[in-house]
Amino acid sequence: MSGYLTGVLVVLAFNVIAAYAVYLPMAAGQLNLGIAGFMAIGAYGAAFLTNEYGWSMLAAVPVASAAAGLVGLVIGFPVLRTHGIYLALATFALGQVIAAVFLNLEVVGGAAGYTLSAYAGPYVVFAAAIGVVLVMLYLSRTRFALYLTAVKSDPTVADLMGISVRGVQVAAFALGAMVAGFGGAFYALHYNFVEAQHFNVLLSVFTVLYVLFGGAQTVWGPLAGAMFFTLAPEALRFGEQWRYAIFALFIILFMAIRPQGLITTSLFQGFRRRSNEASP
Amino acid sequence: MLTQQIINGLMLGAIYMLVAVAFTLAIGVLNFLNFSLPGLFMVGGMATYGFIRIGWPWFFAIGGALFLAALVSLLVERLAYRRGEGAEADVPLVSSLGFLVLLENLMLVQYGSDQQAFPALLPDMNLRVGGLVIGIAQIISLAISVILVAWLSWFLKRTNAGRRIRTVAENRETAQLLGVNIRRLVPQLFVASALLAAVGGVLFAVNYQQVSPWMGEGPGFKGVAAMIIGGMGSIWGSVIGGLLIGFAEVLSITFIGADVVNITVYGLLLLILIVRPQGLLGKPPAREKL
Amino acid sequence: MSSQATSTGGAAPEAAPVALAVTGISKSFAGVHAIRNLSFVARKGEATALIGPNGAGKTTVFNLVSGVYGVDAGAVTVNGVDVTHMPSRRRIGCGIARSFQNVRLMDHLSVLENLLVGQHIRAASLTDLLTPYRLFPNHRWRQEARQALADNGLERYANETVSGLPYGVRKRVDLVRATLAGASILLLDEPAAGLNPSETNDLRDHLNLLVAQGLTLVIVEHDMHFIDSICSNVVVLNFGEKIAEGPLSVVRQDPEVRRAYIGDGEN
Amino acid sequence: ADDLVLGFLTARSGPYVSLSNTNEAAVRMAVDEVNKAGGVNGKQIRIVTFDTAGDPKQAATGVRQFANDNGALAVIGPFSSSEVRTAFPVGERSGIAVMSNSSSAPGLTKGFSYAFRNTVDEGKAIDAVMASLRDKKLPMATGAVAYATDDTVSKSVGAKVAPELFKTYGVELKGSVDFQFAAFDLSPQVSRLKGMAPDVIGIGAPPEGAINLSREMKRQGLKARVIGGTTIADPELPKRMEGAGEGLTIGTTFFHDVNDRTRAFTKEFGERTRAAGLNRHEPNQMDASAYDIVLIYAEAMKRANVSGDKAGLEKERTAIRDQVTALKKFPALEGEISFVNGDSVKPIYVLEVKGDAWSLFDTRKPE
Amino acid sequence: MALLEVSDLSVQYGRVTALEKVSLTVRDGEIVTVLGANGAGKSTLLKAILGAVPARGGGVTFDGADITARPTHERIARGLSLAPEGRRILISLSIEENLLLGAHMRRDAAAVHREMDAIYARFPNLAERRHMLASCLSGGEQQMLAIGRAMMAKPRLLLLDEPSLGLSPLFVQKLFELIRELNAGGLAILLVEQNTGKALGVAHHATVLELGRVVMAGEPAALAADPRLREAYLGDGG
Ligand SMILES: Nc1ncnc2c1ncn2[C@@H]1O[C@H](COP(=O)(O)OP(=O)(O)OP(=O)(O)O)[C@@H](O)[C@H]1O
Ligand SMILES: Nc1ncnc2c1ncn2[C@@H]1O[C@H](COP(=O)(O)OP(=O)(O)OP(=O)(O)O)[C@@H](O)[C@H]1O
Ligand SMILES: CC(C)C[C@H](N)C(=O)O
Ligand SMILES: [Mg+2]
Ligand SMILES: [Mg+2]
Repeated sequence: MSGYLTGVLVVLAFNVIAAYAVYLPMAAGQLNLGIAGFMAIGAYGAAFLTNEYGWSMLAAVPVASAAAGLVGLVIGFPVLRTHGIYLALATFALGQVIAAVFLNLEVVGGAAGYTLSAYAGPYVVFAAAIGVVLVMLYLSRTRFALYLTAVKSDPTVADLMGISVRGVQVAAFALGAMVAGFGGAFYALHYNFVEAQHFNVLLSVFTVLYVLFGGAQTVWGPLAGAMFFTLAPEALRFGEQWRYAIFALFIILFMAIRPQGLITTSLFQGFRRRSNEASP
Repeated sequence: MLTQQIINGLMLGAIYMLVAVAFTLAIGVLNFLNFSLPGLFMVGGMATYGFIRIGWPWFFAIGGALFLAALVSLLVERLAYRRGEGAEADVPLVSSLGFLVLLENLMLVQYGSDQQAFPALLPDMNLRVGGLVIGIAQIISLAISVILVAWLSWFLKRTNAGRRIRTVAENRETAQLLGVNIRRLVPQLFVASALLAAVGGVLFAVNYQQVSPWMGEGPGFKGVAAMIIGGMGSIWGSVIGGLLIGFAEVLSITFIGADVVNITVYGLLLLILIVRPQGLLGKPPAREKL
Repeated sequence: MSSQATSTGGAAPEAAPVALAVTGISKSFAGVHAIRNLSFVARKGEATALIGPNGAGKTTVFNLVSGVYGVDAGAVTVNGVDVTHMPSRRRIGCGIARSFQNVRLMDHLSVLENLLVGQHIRAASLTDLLTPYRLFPNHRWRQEARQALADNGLERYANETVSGLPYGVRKRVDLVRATLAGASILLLDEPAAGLNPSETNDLRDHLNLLVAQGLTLVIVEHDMHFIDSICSNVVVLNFGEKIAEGPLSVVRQDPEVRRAYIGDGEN
Repeated sequence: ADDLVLGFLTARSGPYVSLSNTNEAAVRMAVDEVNKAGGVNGKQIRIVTFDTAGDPKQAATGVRQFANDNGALAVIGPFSSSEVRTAFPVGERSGIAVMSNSSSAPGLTKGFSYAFRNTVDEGKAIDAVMASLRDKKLPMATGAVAYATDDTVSKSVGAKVAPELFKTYGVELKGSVDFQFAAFDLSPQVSRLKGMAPDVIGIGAPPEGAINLSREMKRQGLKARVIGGTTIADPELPKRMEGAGEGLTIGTTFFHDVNDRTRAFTKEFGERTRAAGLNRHEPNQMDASAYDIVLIYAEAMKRANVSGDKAGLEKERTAIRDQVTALKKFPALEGEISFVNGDSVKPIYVLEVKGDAWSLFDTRKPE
Repeated sequence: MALLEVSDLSVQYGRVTALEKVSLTVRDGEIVTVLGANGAGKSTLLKAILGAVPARGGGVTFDGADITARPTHERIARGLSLAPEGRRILISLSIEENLLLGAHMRRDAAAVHREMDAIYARFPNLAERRHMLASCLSGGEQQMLAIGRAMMAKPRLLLLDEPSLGLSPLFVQKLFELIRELNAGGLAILLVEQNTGKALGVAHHATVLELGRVVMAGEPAALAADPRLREAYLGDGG
């Protein structure tokens, strides 16, 4: 594989993982604008454990992503008191606070960032991303995914159906945080360097963008969105200094033409209908 | 020194306040997390700068910038908001963010990534009273914010037009069924909130004598925080929220250090959301009865 | 109270066991007394009607029984279990399910998926939660939901998203969803509203079938013919208080009931 | 492989464009000069560019591309410290030299053998300023520090470098204030500085920080000499401050008016940037550094007898690294350059703001 | 004179045809009722008359003017008003604000307030709670609010979509009295009802829809006697 392609695919892998981290809570109706904060926890966690305690990657990655998930769990309870735009902004604030805390944590380098010696090569990163996609595909076929949508649609009724709304919401939030931490851990291990400034609002917001762009209705949307957002700027390299302006223009026009996102349920329904007709 | 710091906080808060009111119109009223507003704030400042640079008198430059911001906002309405009708609620925010990126990059191509010096419109834009320094632009922005806010809250509560707006905020489809001309009303709201944001940008530029493609992000995000702290949809809440954020920022710089600014400002936001999700003056959203 | 006499007088010696008992419940909203010291029971395998003028508090009773609000005073017992302080989501596990006056289907889900959500209480284990049922076209939960749709003549809507459905269809899906919880007590809030007379007849037959199967129904409804053909016992509310109780034929003669609720147009 | 390929990581988009997009003009200028003079070992140098947009991830991709796909012999750039942090490990693993023209955070090359920076540590730059002030007996009895907390370089200047230098030079440290990298309102900080009334204020910030601080100092009527290092060495800084920063003093590695060579460079640079339609026409230290990196690589390639043959690519890359490491007193545009632990050692020019221009205050050669 | 003239109106939702060439006339001072099973297209017809769903074909004429291409707000300004299916109460506004919203196009503030008082007199449940948020109303009370709000526009043609839904028998009685009264005052009404008997009782003219098509139209008395209709909509065929 060419070096360039490897580099681009690595970025794609991280974007895919991040997109699913956003997708999980979004499926339950939560707009998480603080996903970068959880990535930071995973990244710094993996960096710290491999650096200071000499842990192997195999141990450090699960622990670091579990740590991110745990923080998501603990913070999820109070934060999920809020809904809608309030929740979006609460998570936004949360992301800012987490990043600011790491920025001031001198044990992990503070503003100077933190270098790692352990290294996860491109193929390890690809495997991690594929793993996340497979797990998400699996989850999307279960009742858990059904309940995510139910809770998003009508929490009051879901509750009366016996669904633990809070439980589902917190689970989605914490699982999303865990996936983010997982991606963050590999990010650190692959690039051998983490800095708090990287995990900023724009990273969170752009990740949300991947999902909405790809379409939040189906489990394939985040994948499609992440692919688009990774590959389009590459394809636009010819645009030189206009590269990102063209990119933005394209986003706007695309969403104007197809506001429901790239991949939608009806896209599948057409397909399903056809296959149903085939098998009576 | 503390008095000066309080003045500093008040003045900084005034800028956030104006942005917060702009956001209140867009988010509280239209239920649209409009990420293009920080961009329009920036357009207010950058375009004024650009027009002045090509030799326009400053009042034409400001007028031109406001006009431009309104125009862009109409495009946002057309391409982001209107098209998103019926799709996922979060969808318009994608393209609104697209607008932010586009505006920033267009300015970047035109003027570069550097912060640019915005010319002083007066020889000294400051009042000096017994060793204290007070920015005139900030006083103007404080006054504009308060007046606008008072007027807006009266308007929304007491007039037919205000009720129409609140109907659109709750349910666009119902509004249409009731004969609200949303094709006219919504663009008007977009223009209004764009003008507020752009005026904020102009005042910012005049006051801090600087503009840059990224100038919208800091005040933009803090303006959102101010709006939420005050209570979404509550106009007076935006005022209080703006001031609170301004003070939190200045006081933590004064007594702790700038490293904790994000922790205190956004921590405050987080705390308020957890303790009182509807914000200080906001009402909890009405819930549909079973 | 005269109603007390009628209800005890009407009870046959082999009165069915009590499925739902509401004792002395009260509820006020911001100083407005929506329910005052209300008591009634619904017996197993019978249909009980809850009627009364608009704003009398019928839906509020359902909300209190299903736990949407907590009561200010009094107790609610479901199949012998005191659920007064039980969180709403666990009450369905005691065998009580409900439908909604303003139909509340989950807009992001298809009709079939709405029904699958309705089954939740019977599929609440971790295994059920994580079984990739969608990979098996004939998974039993799906089979069951499809069957329920077929039974109600709704199979052609199975994969539709619910938002575009006509009101009447939504109404029936809501009802089917409530029955799929496998509950022994169903609270139905105006099930016939918005249905035309022939559809109402179908619904009546369906509900009578459920009663015959031993289900307990509590029905809020303004259609007296409908109630007459299903419910053996009627509880009448006005201003949150019980003003009468008994068989419809008796209750509808009550002058207070006529004045407040039925008017003089109906017989 | 008739050409000797050098990879060039630059930022044509993103937060550093204004500082970075002119670097390419300087690089091309150097390449043209070398090629016109017959090239290196009879071969022409060819540049392959990659736009990182200031993004560390893309910087890593760029190095990968240069190493695996383009058959590059060495890499020029990347620009910022953050990009360097991800680019250096890739360069190390790929066995290709990577030399940054701008990153100035302390210790970035530590632990790497293929990592180089043609920049000086901020400590040395500010040390030079202090020494000059002392030599010229300017007031520096008391001092204070102002710095951006969320930027590596700025923070190390504010939290470590400046306070330590103050101690060395016997300046009484009255206190320090900090601000956010993107801060626009420095009124609370200046109000506090006013209370300290220092003779000198050490600044660790990007040029914007220096401008905003000077402006606010003027607004609140605080007079003190602001001193800083290369982070604020922007040729247009005096103009951008619009009279606010009189007396501001910095240490940097390039000044346009040192000798004929720098003047010729400046002239040519101006022409090339105008022709390319860029916004800035005065070279800054990063442009000069990028120019010199080409010359340094050319020299190293010459000494290593590099042929550019694909077969010997790995060996030749390593040979280039070894030659750069060994380079001493190389007569470059910026002055004589040597490498110690991957970082360059070169003269420092102390500049002062006078009117709306920089003036050369002092030149300090490395001991 | 024909106040409303719907001719060959067709409406489609995606691939679903909801209305196909439906024609219908409402004359000045007339009550016309539209009957039909669930999904027959009754609500769609009302929305199409109001322009809230786009027509695929056909036309709508109101008061002599072709309004087929006019936007909803303009049609309402011309004197149409709808109490919609599902009530569509604005829960974040108070009850009084909901009523005022119905009159948002009117400039005669004094008359508006007189009208509001009349509505309060008719619906005492609303009067008691006038300053509370509409979200706290019971189902039937919300229905009253929706009807009251539609009346506030002071229309020339009132469109009612299942107004008796959720109302108690007593109030259904009162509702039909109100309909008669309003009509006696000269107001034309287009009434969609499931309460077929009552609707036929007040109407001057009736139209029956089935799967988006008009299958019967005529005098209410004639329709009420039609065995097909009796079976399908009066529920006493079997
Ligand atoms: N959440 C609430 N907040 C405030 N008031 C409420 C609330 N819920 C119910 N009420 C009030 O309690 C009274 C009873 O309401 P409820 O919905 O139980 O009536 P209902 O008997 O179901 O009437 P309908 O037949 O019209 O549906 C109403 O007057 C209503 O305004
Ligand atoms: N928004 C929509 N999207 C898709 N299909 C729709 C939509 N609204 C209505 N339909 C379809 O159009 C047809 C007519 O619906 P409509 O609501 O007009 O019927 P109706 O006669 O009012 O029924 P009901 O008596 O149940 O209210 C139905 O088949 C329905 O599924
Ligand atoms: C201009 C810059 C921000 C570059 C800076 N000297 C760094 O090391 O990152
Ligand atoms: Mg009710
Ligand atoms: Mg209908």
